[in-house]
Amino acid sequence: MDFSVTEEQAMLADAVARFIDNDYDFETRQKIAQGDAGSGKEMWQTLAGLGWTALPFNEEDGGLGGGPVELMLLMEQFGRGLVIEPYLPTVVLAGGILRRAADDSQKARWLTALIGGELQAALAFAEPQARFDLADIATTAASRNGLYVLNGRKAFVLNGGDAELLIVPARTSGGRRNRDGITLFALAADTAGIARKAYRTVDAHRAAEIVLTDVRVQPDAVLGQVGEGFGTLEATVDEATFAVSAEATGIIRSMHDKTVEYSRNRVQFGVPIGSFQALQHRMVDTLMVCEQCRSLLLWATMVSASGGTGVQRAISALKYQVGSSGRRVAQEAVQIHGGMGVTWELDIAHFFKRFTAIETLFGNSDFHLDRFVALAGD
Amino acid sequence: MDFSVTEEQAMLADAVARFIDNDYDFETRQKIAQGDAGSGKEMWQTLAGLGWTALPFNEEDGGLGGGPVELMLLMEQFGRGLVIEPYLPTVVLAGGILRRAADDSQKARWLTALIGGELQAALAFAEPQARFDLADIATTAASRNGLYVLNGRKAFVLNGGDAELLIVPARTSGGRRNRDGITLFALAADTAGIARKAYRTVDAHRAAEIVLTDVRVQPDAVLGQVGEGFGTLEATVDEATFAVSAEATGIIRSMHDKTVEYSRNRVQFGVPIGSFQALQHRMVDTLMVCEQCRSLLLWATMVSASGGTGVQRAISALKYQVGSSGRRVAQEAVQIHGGMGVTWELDIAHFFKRFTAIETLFGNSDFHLDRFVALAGD
Amino acid sequence: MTGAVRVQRNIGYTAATSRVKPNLPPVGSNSVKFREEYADRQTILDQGSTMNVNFSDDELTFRDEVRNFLQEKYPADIREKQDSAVALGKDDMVRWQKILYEQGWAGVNWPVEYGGTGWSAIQKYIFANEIAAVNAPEMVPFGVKMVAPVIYTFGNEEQKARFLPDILMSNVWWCQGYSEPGAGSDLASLKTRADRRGDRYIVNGTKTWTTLGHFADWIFCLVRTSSDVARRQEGISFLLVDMSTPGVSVQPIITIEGEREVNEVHFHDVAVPVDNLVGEEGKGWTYGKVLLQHERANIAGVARSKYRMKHLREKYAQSIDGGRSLLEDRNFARKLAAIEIELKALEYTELRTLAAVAVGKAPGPESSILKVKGSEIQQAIDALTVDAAGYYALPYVPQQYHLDFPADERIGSGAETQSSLRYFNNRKASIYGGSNEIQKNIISKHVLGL
Amino acid sequence: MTGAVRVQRNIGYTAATSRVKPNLPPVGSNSVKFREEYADRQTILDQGSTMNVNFSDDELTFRDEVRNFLQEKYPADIREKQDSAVALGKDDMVRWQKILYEQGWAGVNWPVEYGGTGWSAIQKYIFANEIAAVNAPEMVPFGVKMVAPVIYTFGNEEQKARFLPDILMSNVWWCQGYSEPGAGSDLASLKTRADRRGDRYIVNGTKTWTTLGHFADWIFCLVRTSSDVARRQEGISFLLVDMSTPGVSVQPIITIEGEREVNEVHFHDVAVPVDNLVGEEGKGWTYGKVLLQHERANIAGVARSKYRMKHLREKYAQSIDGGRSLLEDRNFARKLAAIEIELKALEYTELRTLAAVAVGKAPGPESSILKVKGSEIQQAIDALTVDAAGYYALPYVPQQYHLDFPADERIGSGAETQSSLRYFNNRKASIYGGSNEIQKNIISKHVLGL
Repeated sequence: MDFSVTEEQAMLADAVARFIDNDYDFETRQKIAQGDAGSGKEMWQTLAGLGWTALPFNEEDGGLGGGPVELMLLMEQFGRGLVIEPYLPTVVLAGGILRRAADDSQKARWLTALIGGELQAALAFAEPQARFDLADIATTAASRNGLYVLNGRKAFVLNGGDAELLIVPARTSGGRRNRDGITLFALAADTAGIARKAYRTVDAHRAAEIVLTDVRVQPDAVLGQVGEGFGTLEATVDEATFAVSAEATGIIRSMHDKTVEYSRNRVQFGVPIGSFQALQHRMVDTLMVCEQCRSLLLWATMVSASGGTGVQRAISALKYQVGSSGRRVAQEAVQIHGGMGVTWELDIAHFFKRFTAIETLFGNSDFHLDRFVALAGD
Repeated sequence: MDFSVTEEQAMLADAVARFIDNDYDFETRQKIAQGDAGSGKEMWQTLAGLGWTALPFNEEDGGLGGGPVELMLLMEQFGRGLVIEPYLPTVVLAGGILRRAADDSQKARWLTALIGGELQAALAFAEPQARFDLADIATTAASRNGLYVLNGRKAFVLNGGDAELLIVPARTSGGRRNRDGITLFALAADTAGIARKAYRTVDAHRAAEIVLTDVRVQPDAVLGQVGEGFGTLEATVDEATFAVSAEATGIIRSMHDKTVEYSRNRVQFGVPIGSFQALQHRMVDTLMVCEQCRSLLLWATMVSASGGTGVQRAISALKYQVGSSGRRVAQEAVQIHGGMGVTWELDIAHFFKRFTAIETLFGNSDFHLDRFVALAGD
Repeated sequence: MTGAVRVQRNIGYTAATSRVKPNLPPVGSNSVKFREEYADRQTILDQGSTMNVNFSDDELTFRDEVRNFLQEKYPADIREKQDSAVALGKDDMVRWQKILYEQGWAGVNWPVEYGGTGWSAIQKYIFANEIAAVNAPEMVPFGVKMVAPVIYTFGNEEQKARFLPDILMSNVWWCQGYSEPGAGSDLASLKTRADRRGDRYIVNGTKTWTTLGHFADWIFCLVRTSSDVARRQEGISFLLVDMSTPGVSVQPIITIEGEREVNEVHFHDVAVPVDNLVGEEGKGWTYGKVLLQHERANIAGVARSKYRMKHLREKYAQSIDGGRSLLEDRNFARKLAAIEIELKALEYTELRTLAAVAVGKAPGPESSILKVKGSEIQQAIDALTVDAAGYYALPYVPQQYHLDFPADERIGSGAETQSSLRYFNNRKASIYGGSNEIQKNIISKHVLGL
Repeated sequence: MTGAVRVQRNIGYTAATSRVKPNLPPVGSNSVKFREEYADRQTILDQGSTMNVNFSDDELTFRDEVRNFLQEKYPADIREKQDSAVALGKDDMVRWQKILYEQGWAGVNWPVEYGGTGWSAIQKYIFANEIAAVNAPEMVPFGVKMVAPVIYTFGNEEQKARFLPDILMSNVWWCQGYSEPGAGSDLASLKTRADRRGDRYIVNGTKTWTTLGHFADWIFCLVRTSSDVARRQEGISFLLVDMSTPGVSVQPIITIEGEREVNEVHFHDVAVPVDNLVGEEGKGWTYGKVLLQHERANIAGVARSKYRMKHLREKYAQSIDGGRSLLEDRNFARKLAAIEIELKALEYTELRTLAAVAVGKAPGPESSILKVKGSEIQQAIDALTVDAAGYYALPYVPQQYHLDFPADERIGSGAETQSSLRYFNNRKASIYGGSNEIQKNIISKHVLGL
């Protein structure tokens, strides 16, 4: 049993923390959020230059061989900095599929550019009717004279508007909600028949609704085995769930810290509001939530890093806990900030919105508590 | 729409309130609780003398024709006084069955004595395997040459040890959990084959486990129609659920009031603990729970008094709300009383135990929220 | 004669009075306490009748009258906007309020002498429910519900004649000037000064969180007319200001969800006639507190919450594009039920308060309970609506909520994508009008006596 | 050289360093903050290794050693009592603790020089889990966990030699004399006086909530040796009293569930040799606080809670007399899961604290978090156990929990009827050892700096 991070890991976290402090303060972040592009391409180049787009990939693929510990450290800091760069969709989601299922030629075509920061990507993990069920896929891929023809609708495709690579799970066999018969396709976003309706999200990220109409692709677009894509899809979304949970842990810690700080300086009735016992005890409650979430994040990281069984269960436990108890931290932070907490001007409001989006992302707290129950107890 | 109580109803509540203040203070109650008999027979005579054992019965049966309003007013005060007399099992449960299903000769045999305070009774509404499912009845009543032969086990029969009349639901047909095929039997407690194991309950009431072994009874012991007893059973237990919810509303109000009072007088760190804002806000929360429960009790009473549909749903809503939100009041009351709150000496501990028993009685909060969901919307 | 016997005679039980326990003492303090506890119920009562949840014939007649009115007079275009989550313009609101005025229903809580309805508590309850049931807009509160009661309670005859009719007719749009930057819940710390110069006050300072101030013609303010006072609550006056007066400027504040709803209002050497002072100079704090209690008594929003719950249930009873109905999800159904129950309880808590008001009691500190529980329930509904919308809570597409926007191009079904914006925006519900913390302080002090 | 580049070299990423964003500033305050945050994790680390949830070979070996010991040495009769909810007698507890002593495992947290184990944080964690996994009793804390640390930290050599061995060997039963009637959480208000008369103190006063005081041979007390002080915390001394001394009397306090667990201890002119004063006169408050923090660091009770959850799951996985298994009830399963998750989190919060202690940090105010969360979780398990038992939570039949009581005559299966008694009794968990309110004040002041 080992709680330690290596020197390299500690330095990675240091580097990300410095990046947030020096190159990604709230004003910069807000400027990027206002800009038309999903993110400043220059900023994305910076992330690539720092090596972070290479983090989770094998060294033979040009990656840094990072694992759950590195991802956790990076995302926790990204949460603190409210980073809106498309790291999750490009590196964790699309990159995660490529890492797990792409063959050498597919890696050569997509992964090298992705690691280099020249390619942005997206994974279409949701459909309008599916809610949070990854296997609920109505999009079909029919094999017709040597080609696959895709038809269907994809919902809330993160970074779907800016991505040059779209990874689309479609059904080559089996009925809806059936885990068998799901095949993963790597599509160039400009392929004929792909209609994308891009929009901003409430947390200043970007996503798109995508309609596929008779989209024709060669068999070499298939990632992994035909009809056996679900395992890859689920493992990748699990990792992304872990990543946003780490981000959310960073967010609630920041909200808590900023609220305590605010309560020290904010004077009402002639005294700092931090001197009111009712608020003190509530801020102690939110501190305990932060510590409990941090502990569970540690556990889930250690379980993931150790591989073996129980990883899914640990991730669902983490997502549930961060979502359900973290909501209280987020709401208390706004409440204790009073009127200022609901203004666009303060960062608290934007932390609150990002946290709320993460609550829903990849299944809300109820979904993950049920999943935790359904998975066999350790 | 009418919120008013009549002069008679107001005076009934006055009379019960006076009875509690003058003849049933905490010391008296504790003496009765220590005594071997379930309650002082003399005290039971007093209740009968005040007319309260006659309250819910029709005037032609020698009753006072009281309804939900009267029952609510009485039980709310009984809650305030922590009354442990077997009013619920004798008058509301057994009496409720007789009121609804007994024919004239059965009324003559049982009801007159019950109203007069000479007869105590019980209803065996639960079985060991049934949890809160009233229809889960494994006890059988086989018809054999003109007699019924009962076999089975009944659990947690309130007042079952002291009752002279036992009303026993048994299965004359149908499978377990089947609502059809349930028949109600009125048995003299001394009938051969009835083994009773009586015990005190944690809230100083009394109950018994009952085993029926080849208990032979005449057909005239059947209350109502053979195989059609469930409706009567359910309606009676619903009324009892309403009654204990009213009692619990009285209990949490008393616990709240006593806690506020205690916090005014209890000095710590040189000031009354009621001056600590953290405690103030928590006592405001418990006040709001009390008011919300009182309001829902009013609603359920008005729905019951108006008859028609939605009565069951209203009662489940009430039981859920009083149980789930009232638990917080009870726990806060003990917590704010500190060490004294967990001593046998103070009444707070005994209010806490009675409230906890009511939480379970006739189905806990989870059970009733599910029931509320299952019943059609109003 | 003992109470026990009285009970029995009154219920008509005469048999065996010999068994009555002798000489019970006379009615004691406790039953007095009892009568107080139940006093609120005694108020709406016809003697002899007893608790009943059904409407009387008169009440049913009134309900039908309201329903018919709404069916005939509630404008179709406004209804369409409301039902498709399209924001109403100022003109929409004014038009609707004038229709209510024509019907004589603008001054629901006003005394009859000033054009009020003179309705009973139950009638007000029925009216609020029927309005909400068709999702019709409520009256904008600042004029009719907030400044008017202060004017007809504390104003002089000239002011009543000058201001009340235009408020009732929605000819003049009012906004509120209470909060100030940095003051937050500490209202009494206000710094806006009104210095007497002859027959005018010269007003300088800034008010904030002024809802719809950019629509307003007039603003009612708490201003400091004297700083030479023992308590900060003294030296505050209640002043009415024409916003077209030179020196008044309005700046937007963008709130969390990205909309302009509130404003900062700046006063730079604004000259206000002393005739615009309501009541006595220095008594403004008292008047303002009365106003806040009236505000709170109306703030629970039970009828509106009932509509939202009904809407939520109906929307998600239909299965989503062939997916299962959310109502079949036990967690969701239980959450929905738990809120419904809490809301039903609040509905009756509000009725009990209205009943008390009906017999002349001012809405006391108990109204703080309505404010706290009301906002808690509204925010619980907000959160549940976000849960229900799933991923469609997250797109930020306010632009698609216009009548001319093609429905089939919309993202999400109905107003799903508005759910999170409402959730964000409505965090204010537990902050404004005196934060819930302030309400709890009030309840603790004035109800619990701590 | 910039941190970014360092990161890259260290991870072995050398390609395209030309693309590295130039001149990042040196490590700033923030990364220092980061290092502090993670410091607790750095403590149990062998450099170069990284986070891993699995036990190392050494840790597995140690775990097997503990398991073998428990299999061989944990007395069958005590196990039977524990597993059938029969209360242990004093002799049972002493016998078991002497077995632990024989094994050298009585002083888990003691320094090796006094006979402690010198175990690592992980070893202590493993030991606690294995003990709980077989439901074996914990050491009674008053001697080995509470007074001993004060004696070996602040006592003189003579006292260490005189008291520590008997504590470790469980030859002497200790109890705690801190609280006083009416003092509650306000410990410093204590009134028990110890007046110096030559070489003795004359002790007068009353201590309360003295757990198992009726078993005790000695009591450690906070007493007032001087009332002529600036702060109430001064003038308090830490005194050891032989309970057989004339003038000491013990009276039972019956708690909510009806059992005798705590007592009042009265002191009437009790003569105590000055040799029994620990440390300096007047410094008792400081010593006591250290003790309380040690107490809290042990109070989370994670291992015991894990056992109870496992037990609950196993018991109700079996269907009840042909009824459905409770685990099939989604509400129950979800409640169980929610507690499991909170408990897993607390397990890691505790490990982080132990890790900090392992590198010499005293268990600081953070230990208050363990106390609060630990008691919250214990009480949640208490309540869930009552829910699970249904009606069988309600019979009051403590008499049936004796080995000679015929099992088939028992009411309820297993210890169901004990569930409510435990729920009632354990409300104390959030009250004693400094109420959770006091803990939150401590955290607010010393962790949040408010």
